[in-house]
Amino acid sequence: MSATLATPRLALVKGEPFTQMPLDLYIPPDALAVYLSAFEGPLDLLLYLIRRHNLDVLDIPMAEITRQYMAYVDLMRSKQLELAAEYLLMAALLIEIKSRMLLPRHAHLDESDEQADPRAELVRRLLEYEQMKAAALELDEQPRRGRDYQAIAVWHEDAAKLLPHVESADLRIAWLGLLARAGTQQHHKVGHQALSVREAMSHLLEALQHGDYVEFTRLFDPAQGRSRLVVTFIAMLELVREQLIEIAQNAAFSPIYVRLMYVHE
Amino acid sequence: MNNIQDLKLILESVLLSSREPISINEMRRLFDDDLSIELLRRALDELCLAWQGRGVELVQIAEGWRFQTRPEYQRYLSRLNPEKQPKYSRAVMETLAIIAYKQPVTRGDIEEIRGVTVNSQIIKTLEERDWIKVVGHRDVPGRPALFATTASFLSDLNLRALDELPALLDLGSLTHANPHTAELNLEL
Amino acid sequence: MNNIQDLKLILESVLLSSREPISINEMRRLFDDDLSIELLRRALDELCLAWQGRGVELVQIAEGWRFQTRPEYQRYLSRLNPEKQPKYSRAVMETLAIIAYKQPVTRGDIEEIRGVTVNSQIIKTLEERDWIKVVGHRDVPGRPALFATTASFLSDLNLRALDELPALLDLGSLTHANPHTAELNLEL
Repeated sequence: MSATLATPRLALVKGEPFTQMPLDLYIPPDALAVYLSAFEGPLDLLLYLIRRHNLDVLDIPMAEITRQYMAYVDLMRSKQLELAAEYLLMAALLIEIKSRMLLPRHAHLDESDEQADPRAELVRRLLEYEQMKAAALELDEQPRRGRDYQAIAVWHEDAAKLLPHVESADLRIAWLGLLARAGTQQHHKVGHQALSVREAMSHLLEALQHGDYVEFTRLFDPAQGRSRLVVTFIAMLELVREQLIEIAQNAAFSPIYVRLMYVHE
Repeated sequence: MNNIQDLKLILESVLLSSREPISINEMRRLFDDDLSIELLRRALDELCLAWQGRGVELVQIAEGWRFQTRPEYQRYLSRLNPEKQPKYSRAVMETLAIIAYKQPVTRGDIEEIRGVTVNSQIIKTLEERDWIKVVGHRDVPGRPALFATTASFLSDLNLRALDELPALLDLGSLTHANPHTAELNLEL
Repeated sequence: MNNIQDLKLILESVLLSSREPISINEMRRLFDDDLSIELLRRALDELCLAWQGRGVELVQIAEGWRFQTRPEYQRYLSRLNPEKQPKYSRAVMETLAIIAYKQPVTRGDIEEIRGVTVNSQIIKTLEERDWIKVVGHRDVPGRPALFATTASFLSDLNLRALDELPALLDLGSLTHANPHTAELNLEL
């Protein structure tokens, strides 16, 4: 199916010749990014390969699994996907285990038998991870307040009197939550400067609340300093752009007047 | 929903789980079938009756129906560990944050940023707290109200001016630079 | 308070009015008389029975007793308040599972098991939900924080104690093919 994956020379697996790459290893390139992000890391990817191919986790065919694992890693690299360092670390570990398995075993090593299989530690980690992965699925299915049920709280007088406390840091958190959910769809570029413009816009709208024309110069308070004046002016331009206010001047050099747009239609 | 018994069970659960009153119209929207107002009223009347003599009662107030604790039971409540400080829901906090940072904004602006409709209750909560107010109307069809924060919002949050709010400059760039944003999306 | 009927009315009202669970000890403090725990338990048991078959149930969880809606009624509640509940990513849920089952653990422990770095955002998400907290520091260089789950984690998951968590899969059974993990979860 995939020329990049199928190598002419295939491995012996447990003495059986391995003649064909598993078909499901081929991933349409477009789907790759989505597919790979479905893995929670190298352990997850390894587990997937082992379970998908029904391999014996206690007797992992290192050559085969290493080759398949490397195929994924190479794919990730060729697609220039950001490859977490952990994936490369795991690749190195797999290769190391594979080469240690090729070394002849010395008879005197047999006394420390559990050390004898270079795969033991990897197997332990895989199983531990798999156990936690299954536990996470179970936890997710547990009834959860807010998602599956609600706590009851009927109205009472005290509840009405108790007002939630809010600090400015809470607003920051709320905003961060919004940003995170908005993801890449929207850009919220709000900085200090923009903020004071927004504030000045609110002030201007308030000053114009009664609906009458207000003289342009009366909307500026020189006592507030130059930067404030600039901000107020920018705010005024912004309000004009948003068609919230209108500015009028009867003749050149005559006074300029500002009023709310909507009051007079 | 043919059975008034089921209807009562549903209404009771919904009403018990909300501190805010629920209007008949909101109740009707709970069901796929088009329930008659008469049927709903009958179910509510029966519920009222069923709750008589209890410490909690179902009452109708201007904004709708709600369960509330009878005043005689209030004294037990006050003995409860000073009730843990209530919190605003995420919806309220996000709406407040949008109004604070992007003012003046319309409800539509808020909905666009949050991606969900803004419940009237949320606006009302913030208005009643005197933290937001209408400062004008945008000159577009429907002339939607423009919301801004109030002076008492600033003083309650111990701020002298809006620009003392936590700066968003660096936070805003999250959407571009951080490759984990897509991931973040799922984690929150 | 001689009458168990009155006692039940009071407990019901107080429990219905409080969003937070109430412990037996807190309940005892509601009354001037020194009520026996047995009497309280009997009243609570009878209340539980009385609420059977309704959309709301009285349950005992880690932090005490609380009324809550039955999951079957959630679809009506979500229509009333269409706020989307956060769906936690696999990364968040795996981190939570490791903290829940192996607590107390450091971030390093979690990374060791998952084989990837743990994003700070994940920890923050769980802390903000009040599901995990720092319970100490391991006495090794850097004194890393030790995380454990909170009582409100148990309560939110409708559990009384940690030993009510779903049992872990036996490692022995994992050495055989496991349909659970063979499936690639592609929900993104």
